[in-house]
Amino acid sequence: MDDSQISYAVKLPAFEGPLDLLLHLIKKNEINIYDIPIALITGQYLEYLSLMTSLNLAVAGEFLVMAATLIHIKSKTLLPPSETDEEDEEDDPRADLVTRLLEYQRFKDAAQGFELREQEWREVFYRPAPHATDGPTDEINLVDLSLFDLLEALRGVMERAPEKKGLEIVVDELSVQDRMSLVLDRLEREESITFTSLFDDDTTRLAMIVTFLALLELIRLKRVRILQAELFGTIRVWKNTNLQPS
Amino acid sequence: MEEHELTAVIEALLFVSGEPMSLERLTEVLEGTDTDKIREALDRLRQNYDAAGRGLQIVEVAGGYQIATRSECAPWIKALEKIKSATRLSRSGLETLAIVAYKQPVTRGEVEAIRGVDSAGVLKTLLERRILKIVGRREGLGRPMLYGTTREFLHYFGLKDLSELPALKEFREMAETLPEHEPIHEPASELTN
Amino acid sequence: MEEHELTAVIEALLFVSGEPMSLERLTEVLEGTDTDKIREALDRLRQNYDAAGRGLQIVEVAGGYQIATRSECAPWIKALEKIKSATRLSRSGLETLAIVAYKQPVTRGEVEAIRGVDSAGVLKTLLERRILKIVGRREGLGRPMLYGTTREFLHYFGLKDLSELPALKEFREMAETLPEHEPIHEPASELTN
Repeated sequence: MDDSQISYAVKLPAFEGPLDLLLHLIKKNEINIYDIPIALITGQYLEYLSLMTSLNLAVAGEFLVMAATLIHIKSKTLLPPSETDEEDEEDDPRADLVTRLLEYQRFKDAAQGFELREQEWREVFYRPAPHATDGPTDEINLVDLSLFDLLEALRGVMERAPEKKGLEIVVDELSVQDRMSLVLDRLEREESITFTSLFDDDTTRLAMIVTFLALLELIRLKRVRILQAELFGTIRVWKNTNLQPS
Repeated sequence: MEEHELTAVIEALLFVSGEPMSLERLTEVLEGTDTDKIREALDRLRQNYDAAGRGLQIVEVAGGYQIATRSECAPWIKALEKIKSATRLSRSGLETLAIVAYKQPVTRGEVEAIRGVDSAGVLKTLLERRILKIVGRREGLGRPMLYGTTREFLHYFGLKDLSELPALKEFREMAETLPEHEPIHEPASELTN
Repeated sequence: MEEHELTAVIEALLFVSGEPMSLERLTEVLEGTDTDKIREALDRLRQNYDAAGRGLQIVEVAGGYQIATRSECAPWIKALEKIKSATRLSRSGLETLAIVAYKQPVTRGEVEAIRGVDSAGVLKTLLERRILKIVGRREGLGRPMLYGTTREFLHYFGLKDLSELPALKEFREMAETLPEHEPIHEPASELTN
């Protein structure tokens, strides 16, 4: 790791998820949410991710999925305008994302309302329910009973039960390191590979995320570069020699 | 603090404390306030509570002050306790209920084998509350009674039928953070286009 | 029962109950008394508690009436070290809660689709705190569990019932609060750096 990167402390704002981060970027750049400059936002978004990676912060899978989505949208916006002159909002590749952002913003606002109420009502106290008889204190009102209580109770009993079965957890063996070597191996054999082909062998979302994480790491280490040779061309991954691809 | 403010704070403190509060303790909590002033406020509070139509009173017991109900209200308080206890379930009741729900039809012996304690009393309570019922008898030695859940049970938990009971495994998965179980946004294929 | 007697009994019942008392519950306990009369008595009681110099109030919360302290007294109550206010919910907790509150009954997948992040852990925490509960299952593939809010939820946020939730802002309204800007034209060269 670069010493220069450790030497200064960066205070990263914490985000609840990719949508939260995107809303932050939109606000910061004073962007009209209905007309998001996707390249600018994608760039800043990826910068943030690589900053997180360089600070050794865990990047949640969702952030990577969103990165892929942004790149995908960006490649679509680069397509030539459709034959019809009228701007059809339905065709805007950003439309889905905008809808999601607005929907998320609504609940973020609602959450703020809840926070205010929480603050207010935390200042109000009730009398602890007295127990008529000296019975057990952890009685629960039937009205408040939920399936969760039932399951918790069952789990408690089962844990105490004489013959208890161990819980088997299958851990998928996927490491970012492995994926990085795989990508580099392929680049030994081929001059460049397409972005999408990286994911050909990934059957699960988790696998895709790991592959994407590996790619980001390779970019950060300047081992590979991602280039789009021409407008609306295929996105390709190149090994980072100092030679320009012809 | 102004007089009526002090009375208010003391009232809130007595209410929330749940046990007698001594003058010393009140002085401690209301640091900076004179003990005499606190005593005066307590007197005022007591007078307020002695007005007609009050169901509560300030009593001086066990070396402290406490809010308590008036004895005239006792019959209704008893009625409330009775209703409340009929709608409450103890920890052991919940455990027993959980076992019956998931293992039904089940005998008392089987419930006790899992819980490791006598469960006759709890089962009886659950029968009385109509959360459980006898669904038949097991063939064989002693033909023990079989317990199962009632419609009331489904109602409490908002279930349409027993098949809606979540599995223990499902419950464990809820806590897992691997984003594997369900695609969160778009199907995987779309991402790689 | 005379008017002031009824008020007194209700006051004592609210004091003893320790949880919100619904009109139905009160009618049940005070058998033979008209619900309308009980409602009137509650109003009188509430007025009495709204007099100056009171540290307590009658609140209507989680489907019932309950005696609670006034927020002005909070600093002193907190000085009684055994009384603690509940731990605040995290940002993700509040977010998740907001979605469930407005969309209920809702599946985990639906919550995650809106939040864009895995929400299993948060949902579990909210279940543990009894702010959310499982209310059933959605028909269809996988029959995922449905989440909803509890009585504790109403209590925690001081809501009488779900109809008291403020209306969600609409898309358009929100878009107006975001700054308008000319579209920025972007070069289409490199994707990273």
